[in-house]
Amino acid sequence: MTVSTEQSAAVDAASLLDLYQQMLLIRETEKAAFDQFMSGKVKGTTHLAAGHEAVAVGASSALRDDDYVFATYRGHHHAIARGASPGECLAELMSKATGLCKAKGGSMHLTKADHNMLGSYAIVGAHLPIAAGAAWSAKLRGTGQVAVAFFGDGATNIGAFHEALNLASVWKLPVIFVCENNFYMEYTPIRSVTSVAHPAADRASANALPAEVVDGNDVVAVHEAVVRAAERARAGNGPTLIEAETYRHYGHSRTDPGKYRPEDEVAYWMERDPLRITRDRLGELGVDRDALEAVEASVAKTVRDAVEEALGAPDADPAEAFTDMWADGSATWRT
Amino acid sequence: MTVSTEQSAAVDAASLLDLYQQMLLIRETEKAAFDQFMSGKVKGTTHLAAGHEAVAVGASSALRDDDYVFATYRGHHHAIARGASPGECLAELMSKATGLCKAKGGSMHLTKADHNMLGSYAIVGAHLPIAAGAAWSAKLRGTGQVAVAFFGDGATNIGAFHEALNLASVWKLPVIFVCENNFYMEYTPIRSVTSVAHPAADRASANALPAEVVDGNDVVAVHEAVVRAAERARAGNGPTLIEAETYRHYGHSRTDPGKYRPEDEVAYWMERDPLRITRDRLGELGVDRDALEAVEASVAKTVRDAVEEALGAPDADPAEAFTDMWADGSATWRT
Amino acid sequence: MADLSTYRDAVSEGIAREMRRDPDVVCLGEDIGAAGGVFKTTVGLLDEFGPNRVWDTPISEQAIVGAAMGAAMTGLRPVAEIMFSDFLACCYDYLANEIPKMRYMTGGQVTVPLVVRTANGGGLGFGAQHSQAVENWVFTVPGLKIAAPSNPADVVGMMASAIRSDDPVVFFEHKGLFASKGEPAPSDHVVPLGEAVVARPGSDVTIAALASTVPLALAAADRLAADDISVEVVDLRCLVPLDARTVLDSVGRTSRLLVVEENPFQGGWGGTLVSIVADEGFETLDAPIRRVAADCVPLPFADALEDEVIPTVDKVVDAVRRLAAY
Amino acid sequence: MADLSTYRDAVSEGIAREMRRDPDVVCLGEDIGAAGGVFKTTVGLLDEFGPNRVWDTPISEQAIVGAAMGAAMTGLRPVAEIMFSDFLACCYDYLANEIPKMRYMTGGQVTVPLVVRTANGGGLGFGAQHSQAVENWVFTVPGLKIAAPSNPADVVGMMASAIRSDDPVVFFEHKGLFASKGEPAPSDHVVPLGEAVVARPGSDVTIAALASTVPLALAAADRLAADDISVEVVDLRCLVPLDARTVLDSVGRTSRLLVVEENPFQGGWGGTLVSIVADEGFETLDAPIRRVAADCVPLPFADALEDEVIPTVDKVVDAVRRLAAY
Ligand SMILES: Cc1ncc(C[n+]2csc(CCOP(=O)(O)OP(=O)(O)O)c2C)c(N)n1
Ligand SMILES: Cc1ncc(C[n+]2csc(CCOP(=O)(O)OP(=O)(O)O)c2C)c(N)n1
Ligand SMILES: [Mg+2]
Ligand SMILES: [Mg+2]
Repeated sequence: MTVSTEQSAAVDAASLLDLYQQMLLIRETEKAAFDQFMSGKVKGTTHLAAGHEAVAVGASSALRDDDYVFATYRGHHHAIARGASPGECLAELMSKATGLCKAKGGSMHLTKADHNMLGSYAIVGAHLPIAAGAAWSAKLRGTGQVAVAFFGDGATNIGAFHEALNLASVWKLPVIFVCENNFYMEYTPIRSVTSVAHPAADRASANALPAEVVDGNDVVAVHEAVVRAAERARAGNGPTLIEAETYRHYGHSRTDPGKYRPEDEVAYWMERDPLRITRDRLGELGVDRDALEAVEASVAKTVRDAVEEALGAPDADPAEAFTDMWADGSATWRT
Repeated sequence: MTVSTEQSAAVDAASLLDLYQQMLLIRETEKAAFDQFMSGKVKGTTHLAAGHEAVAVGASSALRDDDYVFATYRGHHHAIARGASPGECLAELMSKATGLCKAKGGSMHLTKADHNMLGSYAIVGAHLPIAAGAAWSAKLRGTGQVAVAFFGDGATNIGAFHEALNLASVWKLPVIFVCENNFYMEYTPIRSVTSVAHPAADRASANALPAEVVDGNDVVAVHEAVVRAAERARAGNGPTLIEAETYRHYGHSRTDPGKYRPEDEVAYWMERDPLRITRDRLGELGVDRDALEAVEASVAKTVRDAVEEALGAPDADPAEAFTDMWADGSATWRT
Repeated sequence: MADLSTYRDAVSEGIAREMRRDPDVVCLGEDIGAAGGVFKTTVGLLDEFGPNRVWDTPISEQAIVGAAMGAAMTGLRPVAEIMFSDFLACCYDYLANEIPKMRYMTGGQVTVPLVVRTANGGGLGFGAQHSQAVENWVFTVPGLKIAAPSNPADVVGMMASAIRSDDPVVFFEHKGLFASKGEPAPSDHVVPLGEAVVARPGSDVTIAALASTVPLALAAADRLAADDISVEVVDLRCLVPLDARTVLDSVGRTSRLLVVEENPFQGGWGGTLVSIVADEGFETLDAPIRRVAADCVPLPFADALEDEVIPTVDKVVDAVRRLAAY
Repeated sequence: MADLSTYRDAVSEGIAREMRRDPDVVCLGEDIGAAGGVFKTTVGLLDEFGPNRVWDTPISEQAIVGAAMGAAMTGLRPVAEIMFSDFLACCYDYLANEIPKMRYMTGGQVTVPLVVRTANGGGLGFGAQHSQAVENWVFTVPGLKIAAPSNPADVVGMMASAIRSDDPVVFFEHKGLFASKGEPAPSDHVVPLGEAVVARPGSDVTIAALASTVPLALAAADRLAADDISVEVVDLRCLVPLDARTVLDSVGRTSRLLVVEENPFQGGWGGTLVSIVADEGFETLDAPIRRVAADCVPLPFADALEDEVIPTVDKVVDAVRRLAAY
């Protein structure tokens, strides 16, 4: 396992500003999702990714458009980073007919298949073998595609994680396992139930995967790690494991205030907000306030419009409950 | 992971002769089981452990009588090493009322609970968390007992293996994981489906377990490794993983001739038959032919008598099919 | 009259009572300690009983239930929590192949006195992987006792029986009932497993219900009373042991049976119950036997869609009306 | 007349035919390659199609079925083998929570065209963990098609439909039937999923059977013919889609139904079928509906004990006699 300390290399202002805009779009969408949950427009539950933006945007920007992405129930950032619009995401949360999944999936299952964002999975760790299978398929079809599975620190203690890593390694599959280590499961710190310090990276050698621990709040560092991993994968050299250290700004889900996290710890990480880090670097690169404010204004408008769009959309049609179980569109199981 | 190369230390002739006798008892019982299978007296299937004797006897002789043992469907050697008689084992295989499990378990499920040999499990890897649970119980009850789980190389690629190792490590449980690496699953070599060279030992560091690779055909080497592990466990220092390299003399099960194994490989391992190795060492220790022959004669008689006893025992009573599902002895599920 | 208790609080109360009387009772599960459980059903246990009896686990369902099994085989009475019942699928080998078979296949050498508690059922908009009523999953496997209480007092009383049981018990706590209130359990309250109860007597139609569908059936019975249809509601309480006798006796009086179950129609437990009545109660029947169960699709996220799929009071009222008119 | 084919050979023949017509069909599983499968049901596939289409896997049931799912979502048609159906419990999350829900919960964005093949059932003395008939486990979950052929020609024809299906299919091959012989499948033989067949016409009693219980029912029908009891045997072939219509029509003629199933009575699929007939076929019934299923205990090792538990010709004959005499 290598811990990449190297300052993330130079990146030009224009592309960094673009990454910043994408991260900001996610942040503002998550804020909107939280507000709508509070106002009762979003039912069920949500797991917001505010704080994790650099992982999604850094990784996504390192991938080909046709690469496969698999996310968890905490997956809004990955859906948006792969091109889902804030409007169709929010509509899904608000049980609207225009939702990404026609309001049949909900917050935990955002999916944008036409962009090869192949789903958000709510059984911890279950998608890791599935992502390996997509990579196996890409290998067999010779497409050069890579599959990326994003998962949490808590997923590293479940059996499917081990099975997926071994299969990916022994079959040399073009898959990248990206752990978003935010140091907590739901309310319990990962270190209290895990035998090693780096829950993901310290497990890689057991299945002969190269591993990197990266600053998950540094969008450029994540981007570069994924570029390296994708190169290995496309060159036929098999899977890579990346552990990106980050932090969630909201609680685990719904209205959880996250009181189980020490204040100083929270403060430390708020200091290291990925948006702030990127803004600072943009400053160093000579991007002035006006440019930033222009971006911020346009993102704010996009999300405002998205909320309006979602609120105004028609509710999901109850009849949809009986469609699309089978490939023929029906849900008939007997004569 | 350490590979213990050190010549196994001196052991006195008397105790080594005793270990030899136990191994021979297992070998002869397995031969009898095979003959009875061939003659149609044993139904279903058997997975014989001939070749693995040194693992069972070496480990068992390092344990306290009240320590817990969990084995696999290939478990005759562990049942006998923990004090099950060849007669009650063979009776079980022959569907007799006097069988260890009243003929309700069969070859794959030999259990001798009054000796804390807590079962043979036929779902690969499933017993590893169970053994961890027995160790957890011993720790909570403060008994100083250790739990030992024996499993095959193939079990190291299943999720339960990873979950058990993490839990045992993080809870510092007094459990010893002993892999009987015989280099094959059923008919497929373990190396062809495993990402690392030592399927068990190379996985230990992922959960911060100390690991040793030992010569599984050297009964003294196994004994000493388990002594060290048991000391660690009883001292409250947690689990240990031991990978004992060995080889099966029969095929995987039933009448499998094992043709998928190269002849020279088989020859190499037959040279290293644990009984032969022990006999040679006994010679070096000055034990003469007569002493050996005396042991061999008594074991032969024991097993001959066991076969007679089993053949002569009454068949299992069909009414037993409806007993002992519930603790009250009944099998009633409704009014 | 004592204050009402919530179903949610009854869970921790029921566990605490048993932990007080028996030091061998230990709890393990995800976030059950300091956090008091994600459904707040283990609040106070860590404080009262300490870290040696209340263990937070990693996200390792196989290790949780497997370890509970090993501990149960060696002198403890573990109470394992699987956070959402949907996740029983992640440790199903233990529920299907290990725990229920251990005693039988060892010829009675070993007992496995454990409880697997889990939050079951839908109606909260948690979507396809966090809303299922899966009591039918474990009902397919002989060797497990299956408890599913419908009210706070039964939660306490059945928890006592489950933890004291020398047989393995899967204990379903219904998510939709956590906030519901009822009479608190008297001290030393014990409800034996396998005894159904007539929750409301009636003469025209028998409804057999379990857990969440009991309040549903009672609400329907109220509405139907208005049009002079008298409904008898049987709360099964357990699927194993299954108190078929109480249902057969009730149908003997009403000659009409409706089974209301939250699990899907295909493979739902109601099928087994109906098959018993269609055989042993055949001569008492004056009408077809009907089932109101979840439709055979995954559970959709949107409330309006989920209501289409799971049993509702309207669906029960309609089904009873048609049966009574038959 | 062509030579008879074994059920065992029909499995590899059925897979090979589809692999020839569609290069996207790939196989994975434990010991399926060089070894040709532990039941010898994949013999010849590695030789004919090579290592890029026939993959030996580690003992990782979750990875096997999970990888098959990912491959199915991205353009392939994987055929995954789970060696013994008991081991479906080790990957049950994929069968219960992932595969059957993916299409529905994405609003139809994704299809999962895969087949999970597995050796099912008992009668061979393999004991509690290697003998179960577990078709009821997957029957509890909407979203899976379930095929369980009873003869070699159906194995080939239903395998063709299963592999060509754009929906996930669990394909049960019965261990007890592998050595059985029957007419070989004609070329291009395709049996649609969800069409039951009357395997033997009769007028007194209908037996609904599946896989291993079809030959059992036919043998019983032969014996009963001797005492002038005319039995109609319906081979369901699939549990999903369930061809209830064919059973209802048959009961319409015979007015008596016996369901013979190898899975346990509690939670067995027969309960669901009975509940359909006890509702929609109620008026056609002249006798109680009965089920011959496995008793509700784990499967014991000894043959004499196992025969006590699982359906036998004697038990079927006896049950039909009592129904006919009712
Ligand atoms: C198999 C399984 N067990 C438990 C849960 C309940 N659960 C949902 S999220 C979560 C915490 C996961 O933590 P982590 O993997 O670190 O992801 P994070 O939420 O921190 O992003 C748990 C325990 C689940 N969804 N699946
Ligand atoms: C979960 C599971 N998958 C597959 C099997 C079928 N099976 C029985 S033994 C075996 C090979 C196990 O190999 P290994 O662990 O090396 O043990 P060995 O037989 O060599 O002692 C397999 C695949 C099983 N019993 N359980
Ligand atoms: Mg986390
Ligand atoms: Mg092996």
